[in-house]
Amino acid sequence: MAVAKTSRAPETGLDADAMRAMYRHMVRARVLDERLWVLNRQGRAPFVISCQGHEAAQVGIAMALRPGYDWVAPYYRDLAVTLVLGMTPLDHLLATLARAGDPNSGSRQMPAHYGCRRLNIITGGSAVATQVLHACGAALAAKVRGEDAVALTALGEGSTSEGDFHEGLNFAAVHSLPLICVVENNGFAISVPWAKQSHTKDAADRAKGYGMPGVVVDGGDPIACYAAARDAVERARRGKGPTLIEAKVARLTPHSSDDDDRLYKRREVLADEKAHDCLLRFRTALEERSVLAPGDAEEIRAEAMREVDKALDEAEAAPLPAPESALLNVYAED
Amino acid sequence: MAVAKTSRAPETGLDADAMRAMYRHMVRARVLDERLWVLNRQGRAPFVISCQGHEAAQVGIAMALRPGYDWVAPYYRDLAVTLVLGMTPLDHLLATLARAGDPNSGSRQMPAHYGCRRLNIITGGSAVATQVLHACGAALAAKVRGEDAVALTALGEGSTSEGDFHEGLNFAAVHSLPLICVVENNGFAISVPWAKQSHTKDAADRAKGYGMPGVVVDGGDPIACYAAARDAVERARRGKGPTLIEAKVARLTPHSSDDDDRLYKRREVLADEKAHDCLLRFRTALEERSVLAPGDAEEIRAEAMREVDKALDEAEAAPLPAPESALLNVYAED
Amino acid sequence: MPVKSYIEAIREGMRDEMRRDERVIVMGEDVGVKGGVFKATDGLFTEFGEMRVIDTPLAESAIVGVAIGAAINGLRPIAEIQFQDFIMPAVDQIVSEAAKIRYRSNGDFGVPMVVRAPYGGGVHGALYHSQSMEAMFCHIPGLKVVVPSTPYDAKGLLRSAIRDPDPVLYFEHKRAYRLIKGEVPEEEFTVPLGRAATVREGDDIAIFSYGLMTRFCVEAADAIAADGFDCAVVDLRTLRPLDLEAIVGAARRCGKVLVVQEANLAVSVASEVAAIVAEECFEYLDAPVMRLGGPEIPAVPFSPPLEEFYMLNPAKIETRLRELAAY
Amino acid sequence: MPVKSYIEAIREGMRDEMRRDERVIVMGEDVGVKGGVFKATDGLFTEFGEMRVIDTPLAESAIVGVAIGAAINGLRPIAEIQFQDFIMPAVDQIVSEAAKIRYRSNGDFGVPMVVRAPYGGGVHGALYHSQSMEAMFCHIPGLKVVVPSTPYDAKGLLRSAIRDPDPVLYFEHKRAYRLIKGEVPEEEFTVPLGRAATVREGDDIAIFSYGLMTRFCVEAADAIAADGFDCAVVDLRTLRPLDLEAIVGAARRCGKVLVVQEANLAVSVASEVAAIVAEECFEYLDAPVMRLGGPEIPAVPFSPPLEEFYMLNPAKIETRLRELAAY
Ligand SMILES: Cc1ncc(C[n+]2csc(CCOP(=O)(O)OP(=O)(O)O)c2C)c(N)n1
Ligand SMILES: Cc1ncc(C[n+]2csc(CCOP(=O)(O)OP(=O)(O)O)c2C)c(N)n1
Ligand SMILES: [Mg+2]
Ligand SMILES: [Mg+2]
Repeated sequence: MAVAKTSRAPETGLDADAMRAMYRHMVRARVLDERLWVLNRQGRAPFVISCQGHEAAQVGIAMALRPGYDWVAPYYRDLAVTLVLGMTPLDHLLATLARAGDPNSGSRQMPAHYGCRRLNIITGGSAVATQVLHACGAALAAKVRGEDAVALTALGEGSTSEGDFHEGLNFAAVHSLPLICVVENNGFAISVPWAKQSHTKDAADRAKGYGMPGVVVDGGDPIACYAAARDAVERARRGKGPTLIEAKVARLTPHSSDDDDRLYKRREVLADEKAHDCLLRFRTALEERSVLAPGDAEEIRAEAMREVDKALDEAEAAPLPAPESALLNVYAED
Repeated sequence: MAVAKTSRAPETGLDADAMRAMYRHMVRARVLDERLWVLNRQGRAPFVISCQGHEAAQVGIAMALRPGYDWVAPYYRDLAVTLVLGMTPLDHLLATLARAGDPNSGSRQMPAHYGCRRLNIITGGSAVATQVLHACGAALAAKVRGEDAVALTALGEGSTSEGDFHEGLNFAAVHSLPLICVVENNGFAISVPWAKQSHTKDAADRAKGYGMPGVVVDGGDPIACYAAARDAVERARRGKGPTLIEAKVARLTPHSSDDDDRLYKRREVLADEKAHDCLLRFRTALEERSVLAPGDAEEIRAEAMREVDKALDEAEAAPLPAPESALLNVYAED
Repeated sequence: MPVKSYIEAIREGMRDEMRRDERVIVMGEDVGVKGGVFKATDGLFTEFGEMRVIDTPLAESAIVGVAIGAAINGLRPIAEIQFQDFIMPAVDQIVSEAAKIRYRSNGDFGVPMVVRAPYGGGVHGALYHSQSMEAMFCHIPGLKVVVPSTPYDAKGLLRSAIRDPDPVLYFEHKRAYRLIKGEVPEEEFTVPLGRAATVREGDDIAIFSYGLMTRFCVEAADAIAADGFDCAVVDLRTLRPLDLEAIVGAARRCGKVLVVQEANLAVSVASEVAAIVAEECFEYLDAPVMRLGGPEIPAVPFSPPLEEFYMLNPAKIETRLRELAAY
Repeated sequence: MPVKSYIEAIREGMRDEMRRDERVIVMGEDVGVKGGVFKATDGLFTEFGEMRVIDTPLAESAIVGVAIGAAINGLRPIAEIQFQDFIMPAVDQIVSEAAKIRYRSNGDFGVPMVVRAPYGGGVHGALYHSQSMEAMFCHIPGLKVVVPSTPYDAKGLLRSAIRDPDPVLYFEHKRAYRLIKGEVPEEEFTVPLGRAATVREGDDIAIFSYGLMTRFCVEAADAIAADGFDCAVVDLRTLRPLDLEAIVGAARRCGKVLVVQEANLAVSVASEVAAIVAEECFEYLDAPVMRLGGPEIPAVPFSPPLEEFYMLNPAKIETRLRELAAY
């Protein structure tokens, strides 16, 4: 396919291949995420928490990183981040089905508690915002050793109310750490809306309290997210310190498979969010720019479906952990 | 004494009596504080932590409150705040000499851990910044009951790095609580300078992260401090929410009687701070405005000395607590 | 008497106290419109409005710290921590502040506050939605710690906790919420703090437990009763302060003691009960004081075989009882 | 062998490890130019510079949380908490994160970090500069907890802690800093974690203790030796994991046991030691397992009569030993 001039995102230099890769990652994440819900409704997966509506932000931002070199402390919605970095649908299906081979935690943790040594994805727990400090520490270590690796962490807008968020961003600013903190603002912390979380307009306003740049970006536009992250990463690599990026995103599902969002989220709001689904938006944009030819999108989706089907078969065939293995890895074993 | 026009602080409406009262409180605090150091050097007081250099800010701000109606959660330097509200040198000498009658804590706590039920001065512990949340809670209770009482809390600039500061200010802003948070910025947290505490110019910049006003005020000028506090108190009483006030002050002593500041604070800096001692500044200003006549300042100081002398005699004659009384008041006694 | 679930009893306990005393407020994450992630506060927002049922920002130290300040200024806050696992950011406010405020003010200030939190495993909640972290708080003078095991106690203890002048941590087993049902009178009643309850009489072995495990202990005791062993089951109910008299009485009477808890054993409530028995009942003991609890691993893992491995059940308790009976 | 104070041994332990391994860094409040409020890090800033001796903002959760992240990314951080009392804001990072990271990643990530903090009373430090809060952490699987009682152990245990692949809480008695002196070899040595030490031999009563109290126990044991009672004093040194073999061995040999600690007793290390003895040594015991600790009050009060009332001393220990000896 000849790449027309318009097919290069001008502000970023991203070429058509890169944009197609972006779209492919978004679709993979969405298809996998949808499958997790099917498993949940079938009673095969006790718990699902989604990235749906966050894919554009996650993919755009993650593509600004060097996988396995930079450090990432993600949160439970960051499925698409992990896929961009190199984790696979199989990895996460093993976790969802609680199989021994789950590389995140050996199925000790609930699904969506990401971690991967090989890819420098720092294991996360459930307590929100704690990972911000771990990312600061990873950034500090890189700085102490004189490397130019950066650390990226992500959390929801509600989680910015926690003390650890404050302590981490302040620490990073004071010590000029190579940190990128991404706030994925979907407007709700379970049922609590942003207006009950903060008296500021934007989550990015929090950055002002730390003397660091706070950037608001359209989280439905992966290219804008990429650009913002790339700038922040460059800044960080040059030793110029941390950046806060707020991506305005939508939560297209209830908080998790345990939640019923009808109680607190108006249906029109959700309908509007669905009408502006980032996948639709990006597909349309890429088709308009002829980065995607007619039929490409369907093929990408079909390919993702095949990948997930295959992974699911493999995951289902994989063994559960042995009961007594629960005793292992409390301390380093010698 | 005829009160000349110039003797009324124009922006505040404070009359000459009020300004003299301000000066008197500042002097009482200073004289008492100096006496505590003497006791320490004599081996009669194991621990002293000072308000010296903070008096103007503390007195100005505290005078904007209604004692016994508003709530105050002070910190260990707020000796002058407590005096304005109605505590006495005797109260604090009883604490310093660890006497049973200490109204702050019955000498269970170190000196400078202020508390007074009668005056709504909420008992403070040693962990910094925790009191910010207590003040929020007191403010919330007033709001729930529909009273127009406000809550004021104070802390050092270093303590704004704690998570509780963040959580408290954010909570107060979201719930539009009648809170005034005073940051007494003396440039150091023990040995750590502001530049290692925050990447912002001012501590008041922290307010931007909460969508609340952040006011910087010359902490050496009690009238400016009064004006800032009065505005914040009015705002709070009208239900308009919290304000952060940063008072730029000087720490004229080492951190505490256990500290040696020569290691980390340049002597020229200290000399300069002493040259601009808020007591000198305010005395000069009041004398220039003829609010203080020649000799007044000496008389005020002498009066404070007499008050402290008398209180010290009384405190020394007071009994220590009975050993087994250590067992009391763990839980409410029925 | 109407039969209620454990969570209904808790909800009604809050509701009734809020009707009775307008100083009582509820605050926490998602406690308002949503009615809590477990629905413990369902209906309270509608009945009492947003001034008394407060959705807080996502910040546990603030939830507890603000509740402390509100309690000092005359309210009776019930602070909900969404899962007990997430109480950790509030430990400073609980341990350094709430627990010490009366003491440090020599009695001038008190903190009449309840902190409610669901604890416990067996619900596929994995490491951070399954923990039993009561031990850390039971060490702390100035706190009271309550764990009910029946709907009756849940309501009665909660009402006492709300009326108590001191800070009470009130931990609810999340698996008990809908599993455990029982009779709860319509009339007002309370259950006193600091008193254990003998929920099964017996003279051969004294079993001490609390929360959901109490129920499992009764089932295990019933199972071995067929073989002629008569176990007393004492539900501790309040873990701080412990009911010394009840513990010492039952241990002396039976001469054999098993302490059962869901949490891991090291430096735990079971340790304390065993230590009390070892100190106070020496001449009455016919066997070692035995403890049964979770393994020494950081928390309950997710995968079903691992979770089952962690969790106690009546069969595991029965095995231990038989060992002790045979001693 | 040169004689060093307890704090010198700690300082040299850090210094020697920093010389040996450039991954070791120190971070905390005032640890830099000032060298720490107790001077434990004195000289390190000058020798190793601000990249390895880091004055942090005043935020304990950050101190520990950043140390965790740095440890994950290859450093060996020593995080100083200025007073153990102020570790509470970091409890979430310690208990929910550091302790569980190896487990939750199924062994893929580890946290080789030491958290140092001065604990203990007797220095007019009052409620918040005197606490002994080790019990809360000793409950937690995934943590190691160390409390040295001599300069030799202080240095040797600290070096082991720094080299340990898992998070170690290292608590230093602040009154011991200058009070306790002892021989410390110039050559490199370590003291293994997880091993108690018998610091006084004896067959009549086994005394278990740790930290400054170990010294007081030895003094008390010496005092009653004149009357023919021979007490063993076992310094636990590592409080998690406890040295079961040493505890059971000494308790069985002596048949009488006293556990002594500065902290209040409820749900504490003393509870655990007593429970272990009650479970493992039943047939060897000649007397109730006794515990001696601080009273059940929130912390050490300031005023000298109150502080003395709180604190143990050799005389109080001796009284208890005589009771036990007479049993
Ligand atoms: C410390 C802590 N408190 C409470 C919870 C329970 N909880 C899980 S997710 C969540 C809401 C998070 O909202 P937000 O940060 O906006 O992220 P989102 O889920 O919207 O992406 C809450 C309260 C938790 N996991 N950790
Ligand atoms: C939670 C906590 N951590 C550490 C300390 C020890 N400490 C006492 S005062 C202080 C410095 C406070 O500095 P700042 O907030 O600037 O107040 P200042 O003393 O300068 O008025 C420190 C670190 C403490 N009291 N509480
Ligand atoms: Mg959100
Ligand atoms: Mg300061």
